Amino acid sequence: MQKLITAIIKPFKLDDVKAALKEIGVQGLTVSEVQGFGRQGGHTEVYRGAEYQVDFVPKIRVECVVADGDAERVVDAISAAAQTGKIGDGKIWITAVERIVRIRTGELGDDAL
Amino acid sequence: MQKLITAIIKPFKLDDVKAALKEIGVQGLTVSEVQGFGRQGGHTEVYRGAEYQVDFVPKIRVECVVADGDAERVVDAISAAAQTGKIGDGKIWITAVERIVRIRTGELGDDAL
Amino acid sequence: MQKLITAIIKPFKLDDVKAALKEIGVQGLTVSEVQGFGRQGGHTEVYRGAEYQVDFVPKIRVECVVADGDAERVVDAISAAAQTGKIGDGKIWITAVERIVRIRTGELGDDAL
Amino acid sequence: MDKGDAAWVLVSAALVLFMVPGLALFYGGMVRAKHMLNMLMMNVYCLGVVPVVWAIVGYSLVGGSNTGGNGFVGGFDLVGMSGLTGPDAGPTYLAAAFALTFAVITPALISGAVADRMKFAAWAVFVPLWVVLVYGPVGTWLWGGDGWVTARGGLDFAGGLVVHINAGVAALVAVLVLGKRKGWPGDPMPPHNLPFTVVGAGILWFGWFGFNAGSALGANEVAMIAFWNTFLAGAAGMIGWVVVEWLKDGHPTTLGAASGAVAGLVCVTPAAGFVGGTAGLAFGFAAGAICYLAVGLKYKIGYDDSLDVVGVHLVGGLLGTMMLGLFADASAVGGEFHDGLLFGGGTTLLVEQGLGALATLAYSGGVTFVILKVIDATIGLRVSEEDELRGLDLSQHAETAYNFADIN
Amino acid sequence: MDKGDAAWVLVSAALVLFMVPGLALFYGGMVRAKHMLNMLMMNVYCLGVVPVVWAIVGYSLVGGSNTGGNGFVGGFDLVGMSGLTGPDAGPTYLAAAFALTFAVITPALISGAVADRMKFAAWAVFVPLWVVLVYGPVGTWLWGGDGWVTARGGLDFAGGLVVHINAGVAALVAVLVLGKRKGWPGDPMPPHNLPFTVVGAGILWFGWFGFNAGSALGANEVAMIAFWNTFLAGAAGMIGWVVVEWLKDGHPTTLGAASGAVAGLVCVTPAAGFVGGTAGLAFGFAAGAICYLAVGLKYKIGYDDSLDVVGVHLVGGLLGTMMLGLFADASAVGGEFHDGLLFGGGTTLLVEQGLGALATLAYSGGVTFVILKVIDATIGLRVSEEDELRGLDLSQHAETAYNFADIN
Amino acid sequence: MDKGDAAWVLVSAALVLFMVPGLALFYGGMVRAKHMLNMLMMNVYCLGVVPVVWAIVGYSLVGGSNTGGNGFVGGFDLVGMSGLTGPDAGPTYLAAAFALTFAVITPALISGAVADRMKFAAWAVFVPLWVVLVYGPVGTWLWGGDGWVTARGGLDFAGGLVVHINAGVAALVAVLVLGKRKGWPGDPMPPHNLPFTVVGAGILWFGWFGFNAGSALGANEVAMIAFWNTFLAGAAGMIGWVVVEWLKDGHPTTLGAASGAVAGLVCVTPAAGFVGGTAGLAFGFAAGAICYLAVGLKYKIGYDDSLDVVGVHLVGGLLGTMMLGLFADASAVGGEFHDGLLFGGGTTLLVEQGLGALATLAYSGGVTFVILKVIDATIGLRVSEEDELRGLDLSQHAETAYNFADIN
Ligand SMILES: Nc1ncnc2c1ncn2[C@@H]1O[C@H](COP(=O)(O)OP(=O)(O)O)[C@@H](O)[C@H]1O
Ligand SMILES: Nc1ncnc2c1ncn2[C@@H]1O[C@H](COP(=O)(O)OP(=O)(O)O)[C@@H](O)[C@H]1O
Ligand SMILES: Nc1ncnc2c1ncn2[C@@H]1O[C@H](COP(=O)(O)OP(=O)(O)O)[C@@H](O)[C@H]1O
Repeated sequence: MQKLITAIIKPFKLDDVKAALKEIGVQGLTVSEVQGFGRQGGHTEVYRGAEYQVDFVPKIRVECVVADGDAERVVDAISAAAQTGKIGDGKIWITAVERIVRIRTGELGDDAL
Repeated sequence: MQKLITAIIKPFKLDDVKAALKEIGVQGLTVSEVQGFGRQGGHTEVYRGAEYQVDFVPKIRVECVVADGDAERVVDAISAAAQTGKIGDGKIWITAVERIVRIRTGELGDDAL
Repeated sequence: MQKLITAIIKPFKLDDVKAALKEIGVQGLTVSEVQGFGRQGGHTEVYRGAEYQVDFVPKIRVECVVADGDAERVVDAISAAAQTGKIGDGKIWITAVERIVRIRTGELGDDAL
Repeated sequence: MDKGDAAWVLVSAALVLFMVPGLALFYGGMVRAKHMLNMLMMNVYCLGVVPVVWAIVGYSLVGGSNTGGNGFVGGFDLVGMSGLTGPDAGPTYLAAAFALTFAVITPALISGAVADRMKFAAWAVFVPLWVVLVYGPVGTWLWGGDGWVTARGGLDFAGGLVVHINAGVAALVAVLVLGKRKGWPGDPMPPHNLPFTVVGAGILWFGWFGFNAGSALGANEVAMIAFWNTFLAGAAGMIGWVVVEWLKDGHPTTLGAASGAVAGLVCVTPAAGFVGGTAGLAFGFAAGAICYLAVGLKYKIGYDDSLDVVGVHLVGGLLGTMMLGLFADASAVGGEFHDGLLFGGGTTLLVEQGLGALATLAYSGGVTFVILKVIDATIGLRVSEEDELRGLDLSQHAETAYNFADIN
Repeated sequence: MDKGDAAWVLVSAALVLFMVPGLALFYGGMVRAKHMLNMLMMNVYCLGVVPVVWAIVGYSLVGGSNTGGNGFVGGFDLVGMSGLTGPDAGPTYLAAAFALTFAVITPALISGAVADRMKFAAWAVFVPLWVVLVYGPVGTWLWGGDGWVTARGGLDFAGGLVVHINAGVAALVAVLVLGKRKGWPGDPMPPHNLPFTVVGAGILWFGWFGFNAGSALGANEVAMIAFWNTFLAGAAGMIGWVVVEWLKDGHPTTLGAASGAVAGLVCVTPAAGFVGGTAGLAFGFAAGAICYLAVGLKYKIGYDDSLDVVGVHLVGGLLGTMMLGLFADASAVGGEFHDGLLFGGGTTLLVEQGLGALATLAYSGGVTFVILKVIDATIGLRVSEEDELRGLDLSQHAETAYNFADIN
Repeated sequence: MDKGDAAWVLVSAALVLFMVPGLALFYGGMVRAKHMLNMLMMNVYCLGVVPVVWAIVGYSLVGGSNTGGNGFVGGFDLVGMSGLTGPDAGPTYLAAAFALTFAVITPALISGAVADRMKFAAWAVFVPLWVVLVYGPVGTWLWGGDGWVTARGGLDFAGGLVVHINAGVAALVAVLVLGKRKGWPGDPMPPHNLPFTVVGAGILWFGWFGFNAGSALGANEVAMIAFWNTFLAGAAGMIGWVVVEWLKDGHPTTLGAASGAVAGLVCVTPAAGFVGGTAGLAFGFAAGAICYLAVGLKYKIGYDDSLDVVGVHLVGGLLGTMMLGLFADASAVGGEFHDGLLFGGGTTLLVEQGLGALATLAYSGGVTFVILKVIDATIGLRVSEEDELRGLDLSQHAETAYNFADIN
């Protein structure tokens, strides 16, 4: 069994997070651009005098499937690398993966990582 | 334990869904732009006489991690807010979260929400 | 109970994957653009003599919720359609869905698919 | 025709034509992405249909002999460009081409008001009708052989009345007839591509030199002065708008800078060849500040003028037309016309300017209303709610503006 | 040289140069995002290499004294701009610069056909060879001292033969030699940025006034008439294309409007200074409708002309060249040339036009074929399949066009 | 004033104005998306504030009578355009407008260096101060009534000293005072929209014909030669840069092509009307190759010149100014000035060119430093780190450049 680690982080922390994961031996991950809503609050834009409240803040979602035993370590690495201590640093959550396949080879489980 | 609620909704319903979630006390969520394929069907574009069938429809994915006990209420709120009654309103699904961390503070579980 | 199948594939394989899923009766799916990091390696860009290493490769994430019994077949179909045999073909993973709702009708479970 | 004059008018006509894609970008950048192509199309369509109408009948209406000499409606003697033959006809073709560029851009201005909700088929019919029934007559009043406004002493150097008030009031009528966009004013409708808007404004400014200085119809001293005034008014318009919004909203915006420059250029249009010195600054500052305030009116009064054609063109055009009643200065430019109030001419010119403006408001507003009602009753003016939501690009044109994701 | 004439030719040369980035945008908007920069680069590269070639040998080939006076190949007396000194040489420099702009844009037109699959190194070699070996001679036939086509009475005002048929047939040969893009015609290859295409078309139209009216080589009556015809043909081209596609496909498209305008402008190019009245409308309507139909041929016949250079430039150029055999009207413009069939000149001109067209098709097609085969045998013409899939921007230029996501 | 001359100068002034949005796009495409509007705004703001300053005092400083006749500082007799009345003043308005366009674009050039980190309020104050205190005097040295550099025999046709060295050294001082961008040079800062950069370069080139050939102040032979040289140098600049980078980095890039063309145009600016034949190619090739190498210096020396204003404008301007000392050729253009070293004039001109360059470096560098220090001590020059990270568009202008996602 594997775990899927999903982290929502500040965009400018992506490089640090990637480096930290590489360092602890993670070999692959998938990222996407998302918009976050939370305590951090958004900003106001003004167009020809009309104010327009944007509640969403750009974030990056990092997804990484890891072997069961590595999950803890990966969460810690992301957490350390993504932390600024200011509001909006984001979340990391873990869900269980029942099966994983590497498409190229058909390898399953930890071999697919 | 927490639940991850994932909803695929019509883009113009995002504001309503956000408002509905805010009202029932949800403090954070993450959204992303996705393309949906389903019953709704796509559209046809024409460029210099060449027809080009687009099967995908723009959708918004809303992800929200909530405390176990809130999941039901959150699904209902999204459902009510996102419904138009027309084909393509989307889906909501729930998966189990094993662990969640707030990066800023290291808080765990419901405290991280 | 349903399964959520998540596949990370090469963008130009999307059409094939969609066709393969359609063929085996899958009625809906959701796709998004993501960036992958893995064995495949990225590329180098040069701007006014300054080299700039891009580690990420564009990928497509396909998400598909299916009935428990169909999961195997769906994974196989995606796998077959997305395979080129070259590095970077991507992964497919399965997670458990506890509940799924069709927003339009409120239908639950397999009926919501 | 002097070849230096010819060279300048040829260039000016090309410059004004180039304003059309400029306007398309300026407007297009402000709409949401799903309506982008429709906005571009409404503009470029004017470049397609108006020249056809112009060659057949439009130019005759403005440039032909006055029907019955009453100065209200133009003539029909140049219909189909008849009788133009041999090299001597060259200057007439040039005059027709230069005048045509104005007839193209004037209806195009209206597109910004009706953005995001008008059936393209309705627009396709509206433009030629409006050019013939509204633009033609109003053009005759000022620039035809013996136009009644000009005959009374009213002034309009390059189109304060004929272009901006004319298009501006038509825009106001159109948004009242069409109704609001779904969701306005509650839903956010931010611009989707402000760089386009900025470049569009740059192209407009560039072209406006042809518009204003070209209206001197030669590479003469009046052209030089008009060029100078155009430059100053665009600049002061930008500064006026940005300063006021900076004080009021807390930020100097790019959209404000672009809008202010356009407002200043609109305002100096009727006056460009009739004032001297630094008067262009006055027109610009006034327009920048006042048009900024005017665009807020729509929220108070409740008409959905999508891209502020009323606030910028109607208000800016009226402002410039009336300010000319103050600042006109025949000696500064060596012309023969009534001086404005500030230059010892008393209120005569002010009155004539007001009269011309009122007549334009009434005529253009009224006829535009009738045209739109007829179209509404036949073709229908508005797209369905669903089409509006999907976006006009898909529903009207079966196209999408951008495809950044490569999936093959 | 009259200063008014000089002013207009200076401006015209600048306008035609500006068509190159316009063409780059027009084409670039139509390709997929991953090939965007390559498309831009193929165009702007012409602005780099052709002037160098032109100063060294190209201008001499077209503008120099005819070699042996046979009217087939130009001379070598102006190689390296030799002998041009003192202010009297000014007009020659101007003529060289104006002619140069045509030599830049003609090969650039071909880029649209070979889009998305040609090695940049191959293009880099192709362009200077083609300009010297193909453009130079064909230019001499029409515009050199005693070009044989002109000497026989064939007409080409601003480049129907020299520019559009010439580039169009080279484009056809090139796509046949290169082969289809991977996935064509099955895979969708929608335009990635239609606003760019629309603005590009606007810039092209703006510049086309310099192209056509500038070809009168002065601010004279012919320039005025050519300006007028250019205006009408672009407009009617748009309307012609849009009306036909609206009837046939159900929607009036933005891409259709832009394409139709370009088709109309192409078609009137050979004729702009040789017809009068409203003939420009005829050229435009015909081109809009026929080029729209012609772009569909590639699917039937099976050649992958990515952006329809054949459908628009070859077909539009042929159409205009032959229509001139019908519409040429010496008295309308005060010129001395054979009248067309409709103006009492019989079939003489039609025959000469056809002869010039055939010669251009044969010569340009043949030599282009040889050049491409030589390049293919040495450098190789096509990128690898993998490079094609990754996109030519990354594989040829190590760049990406857009980076909208800020990650730092 | 001859009408042909007037036509050309009118057009040229419009063309140079159009360079400002061109420059905005050229630069804007190179910054990251979150700073895009700020880059555009820094440029268009120059179009707003400089004309206002110019009408009030700037033009007098350059175009007025020399104060005390010392050739160092201009006069005050034209303050507020006083005394200009009647049609005879036309040419003065035109001269003021043409000169104004140069005063607008020169400070705009500096914006590329300070990109992504300067408070807009600081820029808003910097520009008018710099125009009055730096541009005014240096302009007087060369182009004022009896400028001391010109009086000694130094040459600057269209702005090698006054525009490019002047802006280039100010840019260098500015980046040293401002400091590096957060993350530079470690973090990747790739261009966000290279198509904009390419189009911007195209607009710049188009406008540069007005800049250089317009500096002949008439549609005369010198204008024709300057046009030709401008064409060749832009082309050779592109080829020079692309060839060197292709050899060195392995790829010919679109950004390189655009940059090389601009470098070539910069380099030929001081020389455009003073050299003939194919000398333009020499200026272009040299600039393309050398400026390419020069932009790498910032990584070695460690100054963060965001968009290479130093590498392109300072280095290119110095190169052209000194090369003119070699290539100036009075007989080629029928002028009266010292010939360059290669044309038998010895080292006299080289020395004068060097002297002018040194004086500009010292004066502009010094005064720019003082202005910036004063602004830093009062308003503050830099945005906060957080504002830099969020992007200048949001923090300075409360706007975002792009909104491609439609959510309603
Ligand atoms: N309950 C949630 N479910 C999903 N995503 C969340 C949730 N709460 C916050 N997020 C994501 O985390 C980001 C940061 O959360 P925020 O409340 O702003 O600050 P912090 O992480 O410091 O608590 C949000 O922008 C959002 O993307
Ligand atoms: N099985 C599925 N797995 C994942 N996403 C799905 C699935 N079925 C539908 N969707 C998503 O839900 C959206 C709406 O589905 P659709 O079948 O069009 O209409 P409805 O929600 O009314 O049944 C789709 O566009 C797609 O994004
Ligand atoms: N552990 C992982 N977690 C999440 N996504 C991964 C993981 N490993 C790889 N991926 C995704 O799969 C893609 C392909 O992986 P890669 O290692 O390049 O090749 P292959 O699939 O052939 O092993 C990556 O670009 C990334 O998007």
